Formats: sequence, structure tokens, C-alpha cells
Amino acid sequence: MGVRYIGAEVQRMEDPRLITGHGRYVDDITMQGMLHAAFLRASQAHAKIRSIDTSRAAALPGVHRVFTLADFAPEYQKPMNQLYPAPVIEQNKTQYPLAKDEVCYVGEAVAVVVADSRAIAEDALALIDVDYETLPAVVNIMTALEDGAPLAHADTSSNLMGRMRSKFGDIDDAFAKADHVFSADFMQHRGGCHSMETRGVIARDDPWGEGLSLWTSAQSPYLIRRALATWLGEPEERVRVVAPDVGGGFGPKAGFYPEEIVIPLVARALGRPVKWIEDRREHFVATTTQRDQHWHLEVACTSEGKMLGLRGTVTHENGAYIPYGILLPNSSLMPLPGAYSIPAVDVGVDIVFTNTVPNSPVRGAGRPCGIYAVERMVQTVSRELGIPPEEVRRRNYVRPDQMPYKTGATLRGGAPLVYDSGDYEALLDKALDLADFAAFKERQAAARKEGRYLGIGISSCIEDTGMGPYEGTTVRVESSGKVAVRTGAASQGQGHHTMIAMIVAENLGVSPEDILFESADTGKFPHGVGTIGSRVAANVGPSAFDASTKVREKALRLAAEVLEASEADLDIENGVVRVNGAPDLSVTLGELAVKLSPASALRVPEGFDPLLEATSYDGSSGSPIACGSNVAEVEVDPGTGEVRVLRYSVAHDCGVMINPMIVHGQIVGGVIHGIGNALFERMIYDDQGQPLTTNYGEYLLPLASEMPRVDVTHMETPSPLNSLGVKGAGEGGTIPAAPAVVAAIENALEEFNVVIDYYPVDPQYLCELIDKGAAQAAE
Amino acid sequence: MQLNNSFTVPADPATAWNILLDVPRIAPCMPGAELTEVVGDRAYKGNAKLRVGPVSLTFSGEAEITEIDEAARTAKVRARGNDTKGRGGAEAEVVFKLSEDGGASRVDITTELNLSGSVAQYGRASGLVDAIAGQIISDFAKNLEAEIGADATPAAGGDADTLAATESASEPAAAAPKQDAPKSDNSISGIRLFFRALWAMIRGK
Amino acid sequence: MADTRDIEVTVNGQRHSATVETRTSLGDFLRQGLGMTGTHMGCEHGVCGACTVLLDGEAVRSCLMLAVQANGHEVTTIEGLADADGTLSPLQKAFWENYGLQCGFCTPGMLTSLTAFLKENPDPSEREVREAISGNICRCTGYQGIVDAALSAAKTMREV
Amino acid sequence: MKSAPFTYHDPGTVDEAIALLGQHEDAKLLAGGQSLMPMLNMRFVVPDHVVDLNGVAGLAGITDTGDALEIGAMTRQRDLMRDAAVGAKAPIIPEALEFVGHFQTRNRGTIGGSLCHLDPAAEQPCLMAVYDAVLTVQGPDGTREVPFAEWPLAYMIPSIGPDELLTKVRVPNWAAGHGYGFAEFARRHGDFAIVSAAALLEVSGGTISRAAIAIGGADVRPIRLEEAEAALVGQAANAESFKAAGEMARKIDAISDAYVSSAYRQRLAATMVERALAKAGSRAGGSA
Repeated sequence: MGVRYIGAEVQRMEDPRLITGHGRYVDDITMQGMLHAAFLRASQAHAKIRSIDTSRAAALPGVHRVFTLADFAPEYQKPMNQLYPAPVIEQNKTQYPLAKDEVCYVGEAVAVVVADSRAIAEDALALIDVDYETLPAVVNIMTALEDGAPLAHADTSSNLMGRMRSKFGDIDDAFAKADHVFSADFMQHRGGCHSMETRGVIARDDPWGEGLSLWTSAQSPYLIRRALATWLGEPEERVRVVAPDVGGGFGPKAGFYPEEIVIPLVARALGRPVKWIEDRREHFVATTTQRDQHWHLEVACTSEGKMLGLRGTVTHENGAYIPYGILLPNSSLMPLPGAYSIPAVDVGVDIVFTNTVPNSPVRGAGRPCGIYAVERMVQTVSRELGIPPEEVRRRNYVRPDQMPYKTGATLRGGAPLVYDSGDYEALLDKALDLADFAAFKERQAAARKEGRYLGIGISSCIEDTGMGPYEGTTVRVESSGKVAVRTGAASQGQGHHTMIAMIVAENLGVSPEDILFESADTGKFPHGVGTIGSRVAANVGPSAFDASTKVREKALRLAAEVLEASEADLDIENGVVRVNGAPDLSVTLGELAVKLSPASALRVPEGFDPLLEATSYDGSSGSPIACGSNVAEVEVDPGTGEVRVLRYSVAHDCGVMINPMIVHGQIVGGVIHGIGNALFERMIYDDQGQPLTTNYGEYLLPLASEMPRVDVTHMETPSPLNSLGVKGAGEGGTIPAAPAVVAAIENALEEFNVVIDYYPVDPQYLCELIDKGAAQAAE
Repeated sequence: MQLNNSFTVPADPATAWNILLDVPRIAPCMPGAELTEVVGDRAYKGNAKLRVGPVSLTFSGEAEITEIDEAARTAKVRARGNDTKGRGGAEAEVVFKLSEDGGASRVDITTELNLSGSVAQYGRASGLVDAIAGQIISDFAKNLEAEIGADATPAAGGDADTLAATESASEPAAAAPKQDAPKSDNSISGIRLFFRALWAMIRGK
Repeated sequence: MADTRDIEVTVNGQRHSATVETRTSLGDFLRQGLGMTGTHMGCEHGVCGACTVLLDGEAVRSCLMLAVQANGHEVTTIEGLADADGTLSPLQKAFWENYGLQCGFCTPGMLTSLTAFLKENPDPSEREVREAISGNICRCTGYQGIVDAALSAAKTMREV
Repeated sequence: MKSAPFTYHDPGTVDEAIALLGQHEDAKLLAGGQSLMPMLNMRFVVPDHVVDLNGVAGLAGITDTGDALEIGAMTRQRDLMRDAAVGAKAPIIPEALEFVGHFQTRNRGTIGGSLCHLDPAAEQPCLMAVYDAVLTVQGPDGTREVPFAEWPLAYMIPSIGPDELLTKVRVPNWAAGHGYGFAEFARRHGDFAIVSAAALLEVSGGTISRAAIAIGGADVRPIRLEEAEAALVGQAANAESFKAAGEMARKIDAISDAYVSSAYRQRLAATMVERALAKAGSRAGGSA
């Protein structure tokens, strides 16, 4: 075996060009004759469009054309496709690529201007006159299902998009035999993705040549290709979708957007490449986000704090349309009952239309919400029964001897959710050690003497990762000896190039620098799924391993013939196949590649096909379940309500780590995203559906100055579900962060009896709770 | 968002009622407002200029008196307008109710105001609409009082050098000493409004 | 008719003459006018910091300056941080070694900001580094790798 | 998010700048650009003309006149923070400027720009309020002086005409060794304050002989806490008197917006005033 890379902290292959300014993001691409587009977006949350007059805009010098839906061919005046059909969707509302006669959220695309420059296109937007008839808007999910509530769509009779339920075990029995039943109500508000690169699309149509090409800042180019081809009624082979360097994704870039239809259509109509780059204000109103979710839960438990059942209802905000099916509500329910062996669950969710931007997964999708809900109930049991929170967890964890553990829930594909491996209690101990939990009470007491309020909070989570079906890889040795590796998986900063190069390099006996990596181009690799749900390492990892194994075997088989040696005596190192014990006998991988595809008139070696290449779609046979326990230590300033996270400790298990440095970065970045959700990020709409938070002075992304250092430790429990033993790591930092932070705040403010029922926990809200608690204590 | 304001007209209800329904006559009393066209029996077109801090807006739109109840002395006005530079719009339904108040007339105004577009999408400045509305109503009332008193048409827009009022009603912006007030660039900083509906700059709750 | 001006700007040591529309931001001019796409526009309202460049050595937001205002000045972008022979600056090297980036979109602003900061503060504390980059938003890294990179680069530069 | 087109002017002198303002309707002055440029990019502000002050001679610089600091309107925040005279005579200024945006924006941002933009939550107007600074405004008919108390006319509207220019501010010196303290609560480093407080104290023998307190962010313009200032004079500079002053701050008028209620602003005002005074008290060496 050559050099070991798997498990090593290899510096990223992506970085040299990115730190010298030579990345290639969509907006960095220019083309001959390229024009620029800007969208007119609905200023009303809900309105009928009486008329649109584009004549003044079209007359502006520099404007090539202005399009509304009516300017498209009749076959294109139809709504977008539903990519995730599901029986529970009772009202299937997808939007038109440009609004037809009704707008249902502020930001919905109404018209598009194509001009010589973006600035001119924006000048023209102000000259388009839309005559709206304002309709009542629905914004608040808590009243959206009431009789007489305004309707999000004029032609519907209810705002209920659909209902679903996670139900298993004997819930009635669980509650009948419980010593205690406790309940909690809480609102969860998660914000947007806010990748630092906004979305962007370039389309070029070459009907007599390469067909329609799309460069888009996306997580799922293959999904876009299929959706676009299907919508257009054209062959997928004539549509090429490329995701070049992408400046962050975090969920919302995994969808299929109106702009990805409109820009190709207008590029085709004008016969010129057209670029649209979303600006930051558009990002606030036109890129899908997560928003409100309300939970009412009851937990049945014994006097010892053993949880027997969970039941309740969830109200989930869907936004105006359904671009992601029921993905988000589903992934909110699926993680129940978290890291705990709770035998019975019965939780239903009402999915509600509102006149706000459509909702989508954001890092972790619904999992952070589901885990937050479970962890809230653990905290509730702890508080009500006076059992320390870590102890309640110990009494309820799924134990290693229960693995594989079927929760009773089902995954999106219908398969049962099975926890494959892990030791949750050991992981908690590691987290507590890292956090110096044992000495916290002393720290807290010392601080209290100085008038400071410290608190500590724990959370534990599981995460289903690596969902199928596949993410393939092709490995091909070139005549130069370099190794071309291609996959469909798009990267938005996760370091796929490095990770895959490490696997292939180790397996094939080449240097990672000799690997030519290309990904996320439907013209170069036939099929892919997308970079979502912490699935890439657990799918591309095995396929890269498998493909490179096949190439290695082929190379060794051929080398054995060439070198007249036994395969068992061969090894590959640094691209050269050598015979053990006979160092002079060698052949390079490049030479072997040439032998397989020789010049004309020569023969391909018998028993071989002509390429030193293999493709694999090997992946994971189920969802590897990653897990983590986090400990947050916070200080609350009762004078202002400000919360500072002083210390944050993570014990995480994502199976075998291919590159621990990359895993570490994913965890730390994920935690900070989660802390942002817990404390800062809030997207406010007014009661008419006008978004009030539309700039970065008001939408509070976490900054370096407020964020703590995150300490991370790992366990590596290999997953039995794939060849490398890996589990996903991309969202494991985010999922448990909010419950840990919220529990820590409550702990810090115990003397005020603060119980938090909303996040993000802003300081004003916290001051209200503190003042209320202080007043009660004074009575 | 709903706004509630009131003012007093120094005239008996019957007189005040007729004045109030005489839109061409009272429009110039509204700070920033300019009536450009009478388009129907009770429908009007016009512009309203408003400056809030560094943002100068001109709303262009129309208003119509949609209901008149002579007996109850109640009138309903619908108005809507859009900023001429594409920064958003305002739409309002305004109910005026006139009642006797110690020989004079009290006008109670209830406004359902909807702002849209970028003018509506700035959370930090939300909460100021009420204060601005209060200021404009107070300036309007003052101008109207002068109008009724003089029984002559005042200079267009009054000469109220009103700046986008965001002061609380008890401490009006106009209290700034006159001699220190800058020369007003009428096209921009003089705040004239058409109908209440169109003051619309900043955001409400 | 568009209002334009002729300007002369030195970017990364090289002089450029151009005619710019006066409303064009410095960032857009660098990217579209000069084709130097290393500078990224993240928010165009001065908060995210991705577009930060050095103007006569001081870090500024290139979205909050007009190109015409750079007339006669020197601008350094991410493309100009390495030596002419391609040798990475100690800060760039430290970003690579400390995993100071993931998607790379905020990186130009981080590198330019920290280049200016470390020149004035050769021996910063972690707190000071965190405050220095508080005007640069990163959504991927959680900032830790960036902070470590800055501290490591400072140490390297002090030892040179 | 590209600015609408405008005609750009770059005068070299104050007179040229004023002349340009007189000639053109709807002209905007461009100082450091850290507030105007975002509003241009977002098209909240759509002027026909932009008059750039960055090339105007004589608008930047700091002069110590003995009884006051005279600060040119185009003096950049960075230069104020680095200036030795400001550090010695008015140390609250660099302390407060740490809270203004980020170092990259302070490299461009100017004091005059901030005073004319007049965001109620901005730090520099709050500083001018605590100092009773005097602003010099120049127009076609010459110059006039405006005490800061009369500068804000309304929300983000200063007392300046369309053809006038703010040229400098005069910040009167306090006694050597005076106490100073700036406290601010914002959600994140560099954000606009939700509430800030600036306090200046002169203390002799443990007793307060002079006090000034300004609060930013709470109302539509910075406000002075005159009642508390008067109450403090003659009192011991200690935690008790500072707390009492804070309680007076709780009664101020405060605005509410989509994020924060007036009640919370009042609560913060109490905390910030108390904290600013505590800092000022400790620096004045007032006996506790």
C-alpha cells in the first residue's frame, strides 16, 4: 500500500486559486455578446395583476427587451414543475416563472429586463408600470388556518397545503401508564441561508451546436437539468448545467428557481448569452428561506425521568409556493425521538401557506427543529422533576447494545429509520469533559459573586446523513499519468476536490496533486443528485473508492502481464507500478493507459477494454446516523439582555473521517450557523407581508466578534453501511446548537425562572422574561 | 396598518363639511400635495412629495371619494400612488367623520394604510409613520384653519416649511426656530402631501 | 447620455487608463472594467466586506466608493497580494494551512482587511483579530480558521 | 443594486461646491460615502447630481485652538482616532469611534458626513450632543454657526439648506483630567447602537462639579439628559448617584421599530447611562 491519505489533515487542493483571486464563480464568467438581466419583483405580498405596461422600460436606450409571461410562447405560460410530488400535498401550488395574473409574495418575479448592463436593466425596472389590485395577505401561521383568515392564493379555500404525521408505538398506552405528562409550546424561527455569494445564472443557447447551456450557482445541477428539460419538453442531453465555483449553498441553492427558466428563455429569444446575478436585496425576498415553526408537545415520562412517549402538533410555515415538496416538514418530524429510546411518538404537522417567500431547507433542513423539540422536552422533564439534564439524557439514550435501533419512523424513501451505530452516552461524557462541566458550578458561583450570570446547556442529537440514491465517480488514468476524476457532486466550499483526491490517491497510489478533478457539470459526468443533507462523503466517498479500486485492479492486472510478474507482488506508488523485491521492474500508470488504447492498427490487450477507467455508483446502503453532544456555556447580562457564548464544546461522531481538518471546519462553521439561529437571525415581515429585514444591517448574521471559539472532539464509530465507514458531517454542527444555547440561557437565569419559548432569543425578549421573573420573585 | 388622527376645524359642521368635500380647495392645504387633474365626479389625480431624512419621494397617484354619508357626515376616500422612481407604493382607505365640538367641528380620521416596495422594507425606520402622519395632519389642520379664516386660497402647499416630521406630536418639528430654518428647496424638502394615504414613507409595525 | 469620466488607476502596481460611467462603483470597475474578478461583491451595501480592497494601503469597501474616486490612487486587490513570482504572502499561506476558507467568497475581503490590519498590529490578540474582521462576514468557517490563520501569519511575519 | 445615473461633480474648493449646489436642483453631497453609497446602490436615494467633497481643499484637519478642538467636516474617523490632540483633549471621541462601523468604513467615513446623515443611533451626533458642539455651515451668503442642540430638525434632517455645506465643528474642551465614558449596546460589534450614552464629568474632591450626558439611538435624535446632569452636580461621584441618573434616563421618550420597543430602549438607556457615568467617574478619579 502506498501513502495513507485517508484520515490525514491534507491541505485543501481548492485553496491556491481561491486565495489568489482566481476562483471562477458565475459572476466571474463573461461571454462574447453577453447581455444582463434584472427582474421586476412583486412589491405586494398578495395582489391581482390588472395590467403590466413595459413600453417606457423597453424604450430606454440600452434595453434590448422586456419580457412578461405573456411575451413567452404559449407553451411556456405554465407553472413550474413540482419536483417532489407527495400524496400529502393537498394543494399543489408552484409558481409561474414570471407571475401570470396574481402575485403571492413580495419578491415574486413579474417581469425581466435584458439590457447592455445590469445598471441599465435596473434603470428600466423603475419604468415598468404594474397595476395591482391589492388582496389581503396572510403572514401569521398561528391564525392562517382560522375561519376567515386571508387566503394566500385567491383560488383556494384554505391555507392548508397538507398534513402529515409521524406515528409509531402505542402512544395511548405510553400516556396511560406515565407517572407524569408535561407539555411545552414554543416557536422556532430559522432564517435564511445567506451564502456570501448570491444566486446567479448565465444561459447561452446554441441551437445548431452544443444546445442550451446554463451556468448557475447551485447545489444540484442535475436536478436543474432534469427540471428544466422536463419543463421545456426537450431532451436532457441538449441541456447542459454547470455549477462552477459556488460561494456557499446551505440548502436554498438546492432547488430549481424561476430564474433558471426565465434566463434560458430570454437568452434563446434574443440569441445572446444572458447573465443574471441576484443582488443582496433580491436574495432577501427571492431566495427561499426557512421561517416559523410552532410546536406544541407533550411528553409522557416516569418519575425517574424515563420518557415513554411524545405527542403533539406542529404548524409549519410553507411560504407561498411549494418548491421543495414536503421535504422540510418531513425532515422536521423524522428525527423524533432524537438520541433517545422513546418507544411511542405521535406528532402531526399542518403545513400552512403564507404570502411570504417559499420556504426551503437551510443547513440541517428540518432536523434542527426536530432535535430542538426533543431537547426542549428533555429540559422540561429535567426542570419539572428536578433531575439534572445530563442525567435525564443518560436515562433515555439509545444504548450501543440496542444498535441497530429502529425508531419506528420512516425515511423519505419509505425505508425505516435505523440508527446504525454510535455510543451516545460515551459521546456525552466526552463533551462534558471537553467543557470542563464538572467545574462549571464553581465557575458559575465565582462569577455570580461578581454580579455575572453564567449558565451551561447540553444538547444531544442524531442526524440521518448520506441519503441515497447515489453520487457517482469516474476515475480515468490519462496517458500523462495524471488521473482525471469526475463526479456530479457540486461543491459549495465543502472541499470535495480534496476529499475525493485523497481517496483516489491513496487507493491508486498516486499523489493527490496528480488528480485532475472536475465536478458538477452535466456535460462531463452523466448523472448526479446534489449536495444536500450531509450526503456527499457517504456517497461519493464510496463511489470514488470503488472506481479507483477497479482502476487499480485493472492496472495491476495489465501490469502483471507487462512486467511478467504476479499481481500479488505488485504495488503502485507515486504513479509507478513496481514489482516488490525487483525495483528495476516497473511501468507507469500512464504507460499502462497508453497500452490499453494504443495507436491505430495496434491491438488492445486481450481481455481488456481500451480505457484505464472505471465508473462507480457505490454509495451507502442506508442512512448512516451521525451523532453529537454539545455543551454551551453562556453569560447573560441582565442589564441589557445580551447573551455571550463564552465556550462551546462539541463531541461528534461522523464515523471514519476522511480529512479531519475538513470535518472540523464543517462542524465549527455549522455550530456558528446554529448559534446565529439561536441568538441573531430573524427575518421579519409586517402583517401585510412586507419584508422588513432586507439588508445586512438588520438581518444579523453572526460575526467573528461575538462568536466563541468552538472546541471539537471526535469519536469514530465506523458506519457499517458503506465501504469507508463514513457518515455525513456537514450539518452536525448546526443541528444541536440552538437547544444547547437556549438551555444554557435558562440555566444562567434560573433565579428568574426564565423559560424560553421562542428563538432567536433576542435581548429585548430576554429582558422581558428577566423582569417578569424578578417581579414574581419580589412578590 | 391603522392610523388614527383628529383635528379641529374652526367652523360649524355644516360649513366644515362642505369645505372638506371641496377637494380642489383643500388639497393645497395638505403639505406636499399637488392636485393635477380632476378625473371624475369625485376622483382626482395628483402628486405628493415627502422627504424622510435623506430619502425624497414623489408619489403620483389618484384618490376617489367612494362613499359620502351626508347624514352621518362621514366620507370614505380611497387613494393610491406610486413613487415616481420605482421605490414603492402606498394605498389607503381613509374614513373621515365630522362631528360638532363646541361650536367648531372635529374631524376624526381613520386610515388603513398599506405601504409596499422598498419604502416599506426598512425595519429600522418603522414606527415613524404614525409620527409623520400626526405631523402632517397637524400642518394640514393649521393650513386649513388659515384657509377657512382667510376664506381665500393660500399659497400652494401652504408655506409650512414642514420637514419630514418624525417628532412626537407634542414637540413638532416646526418648533425649530424660523430664523435658523434653512431656505427650503420646494421641490425636495418642503413636505407636502396629497392625501393622508400618500405620506407613506416609512414603515409600520 | 451616461455621465462618464476618464480615470487613471494603479491596480496591483500596474497603471490602467479607462473611461468609466461615474455611477460605477470601484468594485464593479475592477471586476467588469478590468476583468479582475478576485474582488467579490457580496452585499453592495457595505456590510459583508467581501469587496474590501486596499486604497493607498488602507482597507476600504470597494462597493462604497465610486470608480471615479479612485482616479490617481493605488489599489491593491487579492490578485496583488502574492509576490510577482507567485510566492504566497505569509497571510495567504496561513489561510491555506489553517483552513481559513471554505467556499472562498469572503476570502478576498478577509485577506485584504487582515493584510492592512496586521501591518498596523503586528502582534494582535485573538480578541483584536476577531474585532478586526467583524466587518467581514463569513458564512462557512465560523471564523475560527480565519482567526487562527491571522494569528499564525502575524507570528510568521514577526519572526522574519 | 447599481446606483441610478447621476451627474458627478468634483469641486476643488468650498466656494465651487456651494456654487454647484446652487446651480443644480436635487444634488447630493458625497463625503466619506459610507452612508450615502449604500442608499445610492439600493436606489433609496436617486439624486440627479452628486457633488463629491473628497477633492475640496481645506475641509479636513484638526486644530487645537486652546479652548476647543476644531474639526474639519471631511476629517475621516480614522484620523480622529489617531490624532494626538483629540486623544489628549477629548478622549471620549476615539473611545466612541471604536463603535462606528468597522475599521474599513472608518478609513473613509467622515465626521461631517455622519453629522449630516444624522442617523439617530449614530455615535458622532451623540458625541456632539454631549459636548454642545458648534457646527459651522457655509452657504452662498456666508457662514453661520449652529449649536448642536439646534442641528437636528427632525428624523435624519439637519438644519442645513440645499445650497449649504457643513465645513467644521467646534468641540469645546473640558478641564484637563475630566472623566469620560461612552457605553453602547448594539447587537453586534459595529452595528448601529440600539442605545448609546456619552458622559463627561468634572469631579473635584469626590464631588461632581460639572456633568454632561447624551443618549443616542433612543429618540429620533440624540438627546441630553439635562435633569440628571443638574442632579449630579454637587453629588458624590459614586455608584449610587450614577444609578439615580440612570433611573432618570428610564423616563426619556423613546421610539419603537420593527425590532425594538420604546420600553426596551428606555431600559437600555438606564443601563447605558449608568455604565457611561461609572466609566467617567472612575476616570475622573472621583472618590467612590
